[in-house]
Amino acid sequence: MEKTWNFEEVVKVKGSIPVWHRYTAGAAARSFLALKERGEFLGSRCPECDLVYWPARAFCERCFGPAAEEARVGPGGVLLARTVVHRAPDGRRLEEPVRVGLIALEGADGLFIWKLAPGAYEPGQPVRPVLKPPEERTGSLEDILFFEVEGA
Amino acid sequence: MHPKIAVVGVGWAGFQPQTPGISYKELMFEAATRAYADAGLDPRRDVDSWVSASEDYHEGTSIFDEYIPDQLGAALRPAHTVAADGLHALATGWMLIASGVARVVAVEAHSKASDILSLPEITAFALDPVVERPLGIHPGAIAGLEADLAYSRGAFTREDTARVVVKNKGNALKNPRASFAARLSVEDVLAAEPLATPLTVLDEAPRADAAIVLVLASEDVVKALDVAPVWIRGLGWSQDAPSLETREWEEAVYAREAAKRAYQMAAIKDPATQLDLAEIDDTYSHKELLHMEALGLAAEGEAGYLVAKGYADLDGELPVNPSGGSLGWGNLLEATGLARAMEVVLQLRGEAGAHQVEGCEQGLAMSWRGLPTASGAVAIFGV
Amino acid sequence: MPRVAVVGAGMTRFVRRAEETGKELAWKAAKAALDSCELTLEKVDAVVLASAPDAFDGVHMKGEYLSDGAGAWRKPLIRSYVGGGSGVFAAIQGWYHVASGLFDTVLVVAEEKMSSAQPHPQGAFLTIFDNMIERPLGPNLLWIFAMEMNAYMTRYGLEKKDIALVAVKNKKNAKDHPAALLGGDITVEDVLNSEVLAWPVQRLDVSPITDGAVAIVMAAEHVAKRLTDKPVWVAGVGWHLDTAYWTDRDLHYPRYVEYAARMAYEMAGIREPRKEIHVVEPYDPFDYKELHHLEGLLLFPPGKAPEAARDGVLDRDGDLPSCPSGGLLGVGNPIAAAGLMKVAEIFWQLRGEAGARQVPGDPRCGLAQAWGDLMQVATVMVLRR
Amino acid sequence: MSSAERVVPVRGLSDSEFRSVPGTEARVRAEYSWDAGYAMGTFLKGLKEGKILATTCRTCGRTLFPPRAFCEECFRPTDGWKEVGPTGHVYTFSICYVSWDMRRLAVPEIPAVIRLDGASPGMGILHLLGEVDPSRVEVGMKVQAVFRPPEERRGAITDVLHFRPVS
Repeated sequence: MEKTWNFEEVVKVKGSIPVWHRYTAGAAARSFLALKERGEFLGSRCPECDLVYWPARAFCERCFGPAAEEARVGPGGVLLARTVVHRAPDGRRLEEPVRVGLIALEGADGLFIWKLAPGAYEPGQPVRPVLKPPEERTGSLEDILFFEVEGA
Repeated sequence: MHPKIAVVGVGWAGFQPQTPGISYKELMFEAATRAYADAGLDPRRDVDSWVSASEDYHEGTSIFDEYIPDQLGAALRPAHTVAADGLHALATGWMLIASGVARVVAVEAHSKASDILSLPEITAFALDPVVERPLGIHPGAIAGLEADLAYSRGAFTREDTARVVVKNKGNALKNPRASFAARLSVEDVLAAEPLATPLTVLDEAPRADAAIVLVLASEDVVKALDVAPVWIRGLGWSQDAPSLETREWEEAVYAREAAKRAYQMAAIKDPATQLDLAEIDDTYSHKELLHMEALGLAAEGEAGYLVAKGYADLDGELPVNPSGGSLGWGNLLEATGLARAMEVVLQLRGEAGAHQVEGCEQGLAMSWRGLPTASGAVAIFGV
Repeated sequence: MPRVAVVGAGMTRFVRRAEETGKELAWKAAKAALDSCELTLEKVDAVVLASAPDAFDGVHMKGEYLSDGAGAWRKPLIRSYVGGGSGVFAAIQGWYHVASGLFDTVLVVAEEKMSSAQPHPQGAFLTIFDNMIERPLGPNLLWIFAMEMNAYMTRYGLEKKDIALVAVKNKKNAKDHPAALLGGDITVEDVLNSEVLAWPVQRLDVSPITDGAVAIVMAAEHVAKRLTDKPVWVAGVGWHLDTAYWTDRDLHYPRYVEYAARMAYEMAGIREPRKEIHVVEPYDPFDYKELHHLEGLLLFPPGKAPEAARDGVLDRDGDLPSCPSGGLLGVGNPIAAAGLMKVAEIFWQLRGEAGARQVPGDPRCGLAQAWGDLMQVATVMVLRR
Repeated sequence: MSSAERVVPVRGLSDSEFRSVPGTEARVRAEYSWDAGYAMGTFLKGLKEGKILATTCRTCGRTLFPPRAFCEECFRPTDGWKEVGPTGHVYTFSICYVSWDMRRLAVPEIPAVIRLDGASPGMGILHLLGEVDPSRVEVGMKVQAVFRPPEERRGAITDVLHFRPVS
């Protein structure tokens, strides 16, 4: 069978996956509510492995036991790495690049990636979050506007 | 003692940024036709089982396994897909034969990335919906942070990673399948358009289309065939925490764990001396260096130095990505690992052409499942 | 071939909209399965995972996302995928992981969170159709079932009431299942009077959208014997995938089920399946599918399974109990999890641990089967005590 | 231990709870432009010209429909093209009262598998029936393709509006 040699005659068919989604937060809900209601970073701890997760989790990925104990973390932390992203989520070039940091929140065992305020950053700097005003918070991570250098 | 299982046929199609006028089915058919011809087998008579690697959102079709059988000769046969990399499919094929349920298995993976209009958004759709996606950034940021962390802790330098790009795109000049071959300097890479600092667009493998089929057979079948078998000596796959929060950021743990299993199976104690070549993930330039260390091809903190002094060059002590790697022939999504496996097989057969590594007897293929995962697989081949 | 056993099983309740995330559902089931055989995660060598389309949970590369919930932190994990057939295939995958000699103990997890998909989970099914010549017609998943059911009824001269008995039986059986979403007493008339969705398919012919997870533990013989004095052995496995060109197939008979069954029977040394299999869990997302599958499994001649339903042969205390769990129609249909639930049910039945659902007669051999794609794939596992 | 002890609880939510508990929503842009390829591309272009095309395999002698570039039985490339239809018969059908996202339809749709005259026995295609009273549709009914007017055709399966009974 002959392949198409004429580029003008190439047929393409457009389509999509036209569903959208609603996701429950599960155990992380308590972190989001604490953020919204009290501006707190409330994670959870696995008593077996002594690991503190933020946002909170139902289970410990390592020992598979429950990670149900409440544990307060942050809100400050240390910046481990940073990047300036020059692409929008859809891949287009950004006019104003976005700064993002890899942050070790105080008291948490994992790391957290979030936006950084404009400016120059060096690894090792202490950073702290800036939250939305209480009345604008929705109970999601988006209640955190960005992190900025401590004392800035 | 593990059973002896060999690759007895390879076939490919595509390896272009676009494959216009050819559907994914036709691309698969072309690769499968070549692989069966290479093995001297008739799929309708001689192949017992099929494994294909695919992900729904890369195809734009839910339950994509529906559409794999016909063009592989697998209609009304024991065929299934794995939502995984081609090397996981290869491992699955190995297990099917080792378990005794099949003697000949065809393994397929493909990329029709050029059909996808919204790939960065789809990649970001793999992030945790409540904990990670609200950040709303291009997934390349994860690679940028990882590279920045490596530089700031002194694992290797920005120039070291640029040298990976120069090496791989240079090797690609000798590989007719590599669409992104180029002669570049370190300065060219550093001066390129930024993607997510410190990485530039040249540090990232561009996407491409291809289909790859490998035919595996048990030892008794191999004896009856007129082929030069390449034996699968080791297999391993693993993943670190899927969450960005709790995975290890300084080391490619998935590669280390996968390699540990593969080396044990292949009785490899000192990979850097026992392997003659390695085709390893270089979807981002810094990943090749992290992967070299995790795979034990370089000591911790030495991968950058070794690449700089030519150790991993095509004519170096341990050629790494002599084919040009993904930086040379493209990011093939789920097919990337199988493309690496095919490269190693061709090398061990002595059929790699201009990028042939002289006198090789044992080689490694390694894949990473791409952003945002911490998941990978390793296969060791030998003659 | 080396002997591989199922040594433990656990599952979540099946619910319509789980508050738990998909990871949490997977964790709960996996933990329950490990606890059931007093195993800790560190003793697990590898994990296999099944879950139907990513478009349900709404996560690309769902297998990677779910891996920590499935217990695969720094362990080998592969997610196999054959649509609705995935649940039983996961157990087959667990089998070949162990039978290959590569792993001794494997955790098999199946998860589905269909409720995430909006505006309706059925929307995800639009995208299973051919992207060139079917999706532009706006197809509904019900179309293909309805057309297959019609082809089946037309070929064998069956009536809706012959088929509705299956829905009645399964919902009744599910009353005894602690995980069930939809157990209850309904009548054939209730089915026949329920809302017509896509004739001949009516509301009560169909299993519901469900969230849930199921897990089993599989082990090599030397490990299995240490873990339990009641291992349930995998006697045979089979799977077949038919052509994607489903409109070219005769829909009244599922030949791919027959081929998969023959593969499993040959491995299990079964010559007379109707006599040698004592309890069966055929895939029943729709009531007619159970009958269709019983025929494909060579347990009844083509077109004759409805008679068996009518004569009570398929009842829990009948000669060949079919879906004693309550099946997808009664317990619920979180796609991949529902398939693995069938393997778990056979495991419990053969160990005599099915409680109020226990079939009489001390069954020694059972079969679980799932089905999926465009009426195209069958996965079969034969288990023996 | 009874099986009940291995069933662990989860919390099922009502629809309103489901929408009010903490969580997120996402509408991913998952868009594609699939290469139809040389077999399906030729078929779609044929529709624009009012033709229904099938491919042929010289080895098994079958006329394959929907058309493909390969014969899945013989595992070889197909050899040529043959026009089939526009008449055929209904192999099976449904009368569907709900849309793909489960909304109730005002007018039911009648999807059917139509086996086209000229294709090998058993070869059919999914499409809709039209210009027919749903109660009169039956298996085996002779039908024919109704094309859109030439100026409305786009080289898509929807260039065939539906199949209607042959009068």
